[in-house]
Amino acid sequence: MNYSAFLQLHNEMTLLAVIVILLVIDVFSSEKGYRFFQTLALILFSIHTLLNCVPGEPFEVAGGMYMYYPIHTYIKTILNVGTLIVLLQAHRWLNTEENIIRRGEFYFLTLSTLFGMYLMISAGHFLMFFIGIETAALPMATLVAFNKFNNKSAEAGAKYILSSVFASGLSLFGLSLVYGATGSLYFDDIAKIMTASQIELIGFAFFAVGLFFKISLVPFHLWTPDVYEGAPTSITAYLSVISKGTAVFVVFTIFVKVFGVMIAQWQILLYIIIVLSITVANLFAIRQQNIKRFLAFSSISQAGYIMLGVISGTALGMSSLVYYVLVYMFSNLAVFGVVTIIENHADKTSIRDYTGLYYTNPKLSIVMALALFSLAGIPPFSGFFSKYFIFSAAFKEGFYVLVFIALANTVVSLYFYLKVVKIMFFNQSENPIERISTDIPSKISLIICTLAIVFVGLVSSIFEQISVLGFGI
Amino acid sequence: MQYTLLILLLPLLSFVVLGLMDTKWKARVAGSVGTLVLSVVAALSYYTAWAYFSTANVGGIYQKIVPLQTVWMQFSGQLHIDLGILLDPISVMMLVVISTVSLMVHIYSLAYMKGEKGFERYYAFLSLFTFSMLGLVVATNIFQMYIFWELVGVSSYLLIGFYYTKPEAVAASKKAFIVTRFADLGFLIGILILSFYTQTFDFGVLNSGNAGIFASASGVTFMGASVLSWAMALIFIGGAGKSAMFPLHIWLPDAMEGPTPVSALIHAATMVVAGVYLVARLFPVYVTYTPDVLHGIAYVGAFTSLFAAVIACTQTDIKRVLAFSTISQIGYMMVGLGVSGYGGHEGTGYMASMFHLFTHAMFKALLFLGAGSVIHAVHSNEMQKMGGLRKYMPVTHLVFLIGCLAIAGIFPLSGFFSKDEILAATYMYSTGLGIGMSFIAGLTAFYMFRLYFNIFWGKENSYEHSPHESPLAMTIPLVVLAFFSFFGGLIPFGKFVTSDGAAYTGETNYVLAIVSVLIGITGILLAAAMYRKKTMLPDRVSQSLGFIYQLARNKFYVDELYLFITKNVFFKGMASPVSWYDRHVVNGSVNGLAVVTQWVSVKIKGIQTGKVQQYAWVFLLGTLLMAFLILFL
Amino acid sequence: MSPLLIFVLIPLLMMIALFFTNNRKQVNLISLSGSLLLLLSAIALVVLFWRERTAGNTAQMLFAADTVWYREFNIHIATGVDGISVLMVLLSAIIVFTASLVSWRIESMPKEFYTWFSFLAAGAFGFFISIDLFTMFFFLEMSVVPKFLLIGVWGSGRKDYSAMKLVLMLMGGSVLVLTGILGIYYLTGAETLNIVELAHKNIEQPAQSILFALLFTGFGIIGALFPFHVWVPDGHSSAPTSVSMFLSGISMKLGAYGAFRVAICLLPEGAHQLAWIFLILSGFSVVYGAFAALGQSDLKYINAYASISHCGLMFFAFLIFNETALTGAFLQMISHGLITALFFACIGMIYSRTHTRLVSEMGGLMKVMPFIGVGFIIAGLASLGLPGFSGFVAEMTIFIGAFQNSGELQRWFTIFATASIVITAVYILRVVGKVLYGKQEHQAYDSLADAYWWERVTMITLIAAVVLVGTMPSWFSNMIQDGLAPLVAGLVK
Amino acid sequence: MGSILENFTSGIIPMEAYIFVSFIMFFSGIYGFLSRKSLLMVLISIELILNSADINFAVFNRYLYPEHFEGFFFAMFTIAISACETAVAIAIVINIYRNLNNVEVDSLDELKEPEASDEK
Repeated sequence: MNYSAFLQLHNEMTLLAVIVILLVIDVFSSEKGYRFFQTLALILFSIHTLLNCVPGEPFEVAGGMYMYYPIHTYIKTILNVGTLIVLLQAHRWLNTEENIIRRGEFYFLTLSTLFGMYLMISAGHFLMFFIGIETAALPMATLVAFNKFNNKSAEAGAKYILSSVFASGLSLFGLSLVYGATGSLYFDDIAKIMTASQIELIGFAFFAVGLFFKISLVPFHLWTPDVYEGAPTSITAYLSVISKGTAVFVVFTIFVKVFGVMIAQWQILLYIIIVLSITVANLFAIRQQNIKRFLAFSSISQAGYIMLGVISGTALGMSSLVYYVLVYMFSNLAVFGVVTIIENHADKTSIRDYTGLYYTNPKLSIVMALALFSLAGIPPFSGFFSKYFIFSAAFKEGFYVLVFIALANTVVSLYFYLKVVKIMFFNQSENPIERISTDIPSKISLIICTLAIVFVGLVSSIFEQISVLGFGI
Repeated sequence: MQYTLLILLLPLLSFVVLGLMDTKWKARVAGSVGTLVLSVVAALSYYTAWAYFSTANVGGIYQKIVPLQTVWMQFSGQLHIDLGILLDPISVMMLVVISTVSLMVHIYSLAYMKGEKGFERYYAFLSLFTFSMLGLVVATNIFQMYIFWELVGVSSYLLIGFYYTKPEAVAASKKAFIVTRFADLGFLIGILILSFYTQTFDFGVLNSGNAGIFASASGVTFMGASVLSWAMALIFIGGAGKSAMFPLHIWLPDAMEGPTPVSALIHAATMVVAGVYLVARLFPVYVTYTPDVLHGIAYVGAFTSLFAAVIACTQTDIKRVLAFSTISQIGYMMVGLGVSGYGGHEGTGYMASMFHLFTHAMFKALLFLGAGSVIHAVHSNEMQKMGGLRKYMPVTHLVFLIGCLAIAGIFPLSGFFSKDEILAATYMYSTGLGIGMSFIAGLTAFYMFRLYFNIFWGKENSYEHSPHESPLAMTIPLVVLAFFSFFGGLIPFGKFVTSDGAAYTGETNYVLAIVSVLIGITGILLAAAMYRKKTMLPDRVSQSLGFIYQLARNKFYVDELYLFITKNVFFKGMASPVSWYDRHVVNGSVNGLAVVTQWVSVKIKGIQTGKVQQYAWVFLLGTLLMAFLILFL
Repeated sequence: MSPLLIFVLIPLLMMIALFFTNNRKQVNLISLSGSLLLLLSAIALVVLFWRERTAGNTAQMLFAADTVWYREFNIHIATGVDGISVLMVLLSAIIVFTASLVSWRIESMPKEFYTWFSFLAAGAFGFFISIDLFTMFFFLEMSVVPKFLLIGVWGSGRKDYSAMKLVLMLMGGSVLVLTGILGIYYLTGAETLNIVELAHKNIEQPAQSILFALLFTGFGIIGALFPFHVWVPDGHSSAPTSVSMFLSGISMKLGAYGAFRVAICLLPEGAHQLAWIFLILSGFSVVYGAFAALGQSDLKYINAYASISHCGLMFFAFLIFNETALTGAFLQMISHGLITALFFACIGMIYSRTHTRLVSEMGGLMKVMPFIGVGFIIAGLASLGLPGFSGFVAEMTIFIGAFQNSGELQRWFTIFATASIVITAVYILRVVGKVLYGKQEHQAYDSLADAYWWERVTMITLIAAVVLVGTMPSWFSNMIQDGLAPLVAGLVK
Repeated sequence: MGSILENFTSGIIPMEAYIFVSFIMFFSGIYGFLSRKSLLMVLISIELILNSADINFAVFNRYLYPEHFEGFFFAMFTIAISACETAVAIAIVINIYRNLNNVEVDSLDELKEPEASDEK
């Protein structure tokens, strides 16, 4: 075997290098040097991000088990930036007394899941894909249970791992059926052999469940609010953006690449699931009082919208999807950033506690409001553009009624996003959250997010870049 | 004759200047400016009349002259709204009437309104009214007329509500505006229908006798009448509103809440005859194409005339008596138009109606201003508070008597001539109607002299301040108007104003004339018998009439009926249910949508139990369902 | 870049400038100079537009510019104006100018208030100058944020509820509109969003009718067409004065403008097919709104329902499909925008003094505040369609135009709609009589101040505009017909 | 050696038998997951599910596509991964035990949809 092929996987390699370096430092560094651990980690990770943001030519490694397309660079860069923002936001939380000795673990686990996601994205074979998905899932479960002495966190971890494994089980079973029918686990080979026979269809249905679980689409979403509520906020952010973003991308590639032959069938499935996801999640979201739970349902509903890009199954759908993930990432992370800051300083996670936030922390509440507007898809914020593109892509393929239903649901989603804005802005509170002086890493993360929310949509070249690479398949 | 534009522009200018200056000028300056402008306007009007009647007669027929016309708004197609000035016998006559009465009122008000708060505003409004009324009469097309028609309405509203702190005045102004507005709705719809079929607004075209333009409208029928008839009837409704024809008369008596000079100007001499003027303006159309409507007008006029005359006999507020008398006299004019034919002898009614309009403007303005003078002295409108005033106010007494004689139709005062012509025309049309009108003439004489005797004769009241003659600024206009009222009848009206523009001299029906005068004298004598001295006779008469008297005294309860309708049908029956419907049903259904969403949200929360095994159940079911769907769909 | 974009840039620059202010004086200075600049630019635009036209430029859209924004979806920043949009820009500029003045002394957070208000203005201008469907929609939706915050933070009464309701209902409208836009984009097969180009494309039936229904209903919600008007009363009454002025003066016009420009002009067949439904709705809405106004006791509610009535007339006129009625509809847009802004300004002034908007609580205010009183009466008279003011011109043009339609339904509904002029008179006079005339209700009202200079300027500007439209209608109708001429050809059957 | 295996498989046990066993394992695993009260039993049930899939892979490979070893490899990797899964899961279960002093599935009910809600 030609080991130099590994050098082509520079994205994975540098990430691995970062992980290893951090692990070594974590284990061996002195007490004094440890203070710079986080700064170092952030710098290393930024370098990794910068190094890997330029797309190259398509290639494949290990006989097609690993395939690279230029669009992968974009989606991975998006994930990198998202992770960076999450790390920035977690900075202060990791400096608290109970976590300070476990920072190394945090970085190690987080970056491991990222590594797993890389593998998922670039997989060309179901084995690689399965390893990736599990590499992403298992450290995630420990991250969810990161607050060891917190009942909620522990419970969330247990729920996550149980659901996740259950999903893997079903998925794996489905995959075994697919294998039985086609005799291969290479994406390309399966696509060639597949005839959409009954056994393949059943296999596909079981397999897809594992991915839908990751994206938390209705009815495979039930774990989401509980886990989001229990997990440490930074992890929730990570889970809702990075994990989900990867999964939707992978769903697209696998559905189109591998199961392209049964497009008619999975479009019907997705049709139903999208309608359910958006509607049910919206209905739940309007009655939430805990901000993290609320964001969980919001993210389920957003996932429904993202799936509109998948259902179209076209290059346009793909670029809209990637773009949507990008915008969604910034918007959602901005909200989570504010939530994290407030949780860290005031230990408040109920929406009602945000009453009159504007009058004590105007900047935070403005950022949050902008992000919520962006999530709701209100111009001139980026969320509007991403929604328009994804609707447009689906509409083009003839999903008129679906688009209309999704659009009608934006009214409901606008309602619950605005409810938060309303609480923050309209009335002053007798017991407000006090003025918070934000730490610098969080500030940086919020500034990045805000700038992105405002400008990503207006600057059309970003979408153009993604769209040029488009499908990449 | 382009200088006629000034007749319009000067009052407008005066309005704008006075309105903008508001309280910055002293009251007297504002009054003088207004009056000065009006004198110029009056002078210009007389000059116009002289110039018109001396030059416009071509081949025995008075021509229509349009010295100015500009397209104000062009619609696609042939329709356009023009603004312009149309001079023909009736508009010129109206110019004279309006500017004369308006000038008199301006002068009169200098004294009458002295010291009132908002004196400047008053003059501004007077100017606005004069502008609007003049614009109305010189309109070249029906839409211009409508425009000024509305402006007249609003100036009337503003002037009636001049004492805006007085609730009655506010209510009266509102009532006047809304009732006339309601009538204007008919006018507007009439215009719409007419313009749709004829594709023109222009009076020149409409009155040209060109049957072609009406062909399409006459052909279409709706509910048994031609569309043209409908249109003309609707237009008449507009006129009926302004001219207070039954049943749209209810605003006029209430309008007496305004300052008395205003009543004289608007509610006696000028605005209220706008309806008559409108019918006269479109007379060729009425008489040629919709004679049925014209007959209707005659009967509406006759009924209104009788109705108002009966009520006038029972009222005690002197201004209201005059108001009902006005309604009655306008009814006369309407009858005159209604019974008229076109051209020559046939057209006597038309000529008579215009003649009566002219004379009535003079003597009714006189009567109102006289009444104002009395009110000024006594500080009350009620007859009971008056009596024996002839000693204190000789000039007023004299001119008032002239006014009463004129309206009673006693030879040789102006009312005799004009009324006689109307009666003649009516008898020509139908004897029954003629007898009715003669009876009304008698009633008129009776109630006018009831008024006269109650004010100037009868028992002398004990006055707190002894009444005194009004100042010169008030008596001069009275005298001038008295002069016109006395001698106005001597004008050979048929030479100037006829239905077809050709001069004609009517032959006098001497029998009718004598009978009419006798009827008038009978009325006067009856009144004298009852009211010259304080006796029990009036009470006895009223008691013996009992029910009928009560009906008439309460104006046949028409106001109450309207109140009932507006309150119960309009407000309780329409507005409140609509608001309720909007708040509860329409709004409720939108809120309901939100409520339903919330409700569903609560209902489905059960699936989120927090039990991981139940989650797995749903998970599994979802998977199986997916497998099922993908297999069988 | 198009020169027209200055109308969007000025408000945005104002926002940036406001960011650096730190006291009320600076805020006022910026808002005044900015809105004045907008007004002057708008007037300059009118002049330039006419100069260009008289010089013989017959292009449908003048000052047109087209920059590709998103190539994949054929989204362009395409701007251009015809006679109609020029007038709309002028209207917006007048209302933005006056509305900024009215809030001269807004109590809380003037800086933020004007920032959001500028943002709101930018959206309106952007909408009127755009000729690209996406950009239009973009600007239309942009107003959601500022509207929500302005009503919610600076509003009064049930502001939370109203702000939410208003925004959600408008969003509902936008949803229908967006579906329609996507439909137009993909179903014409031309894949263009430029409304000038789209006008020459055709969509098959029944898709065209469906899209028309979606778009017209969507814009109808924004323009307060019965029965989608329920956001209007609550929204207007809770909003602060300048926002009320903006909402009914401009926002509702966005709906009407869109209904014509997009729904009717791009889908003429669908429009003809379904006109009868909306004709009945809008005709009904005219009388319905008037009756509802009659039953109200809160000044702002009265004017809100009056707006529903008057805006119904615009939609009604659109569906008549002849040039006269359409001219009338746009005149009505201008006229109603100005009148209702004047009305809301006066109501706001009265409210800020008496702290009540209930008609029954007031009385005899004419004596205390004659200037405001006169303004109020003028607004009332203009609203009830008195000649000399803009309302008359607009309504009459509509009625005449509507009656020229040969359809029985159209003519019957015209007659039905004319009834509103009486009902309007009733409620207007009732309010004027109760609020300004009569006896003074409270002694405390004695000490109330009459209009301050900025309020005077507001009222005089608006009244001047109302009178100008009312006395010189042909200036405006010529402009409108200039814009209509190329559109109407495909519309009139 | 190879021939014995061949005889054994082809002659005596048909593929369907394996599939049957695997399906029984799969569904009993699901049943166990859904019904057991102890977290440990739930984890064991999961193992059953995963193992049934592994059997599938191996059997399909052996019977249908004997020319490659993809299925076998996949099964091997899956076994390793499921071991990791179990390890992590056990760690979390221990953590649960430390916090709650039991390992009942039903005691994981602190996180759920709240009863009351402040609507309107």
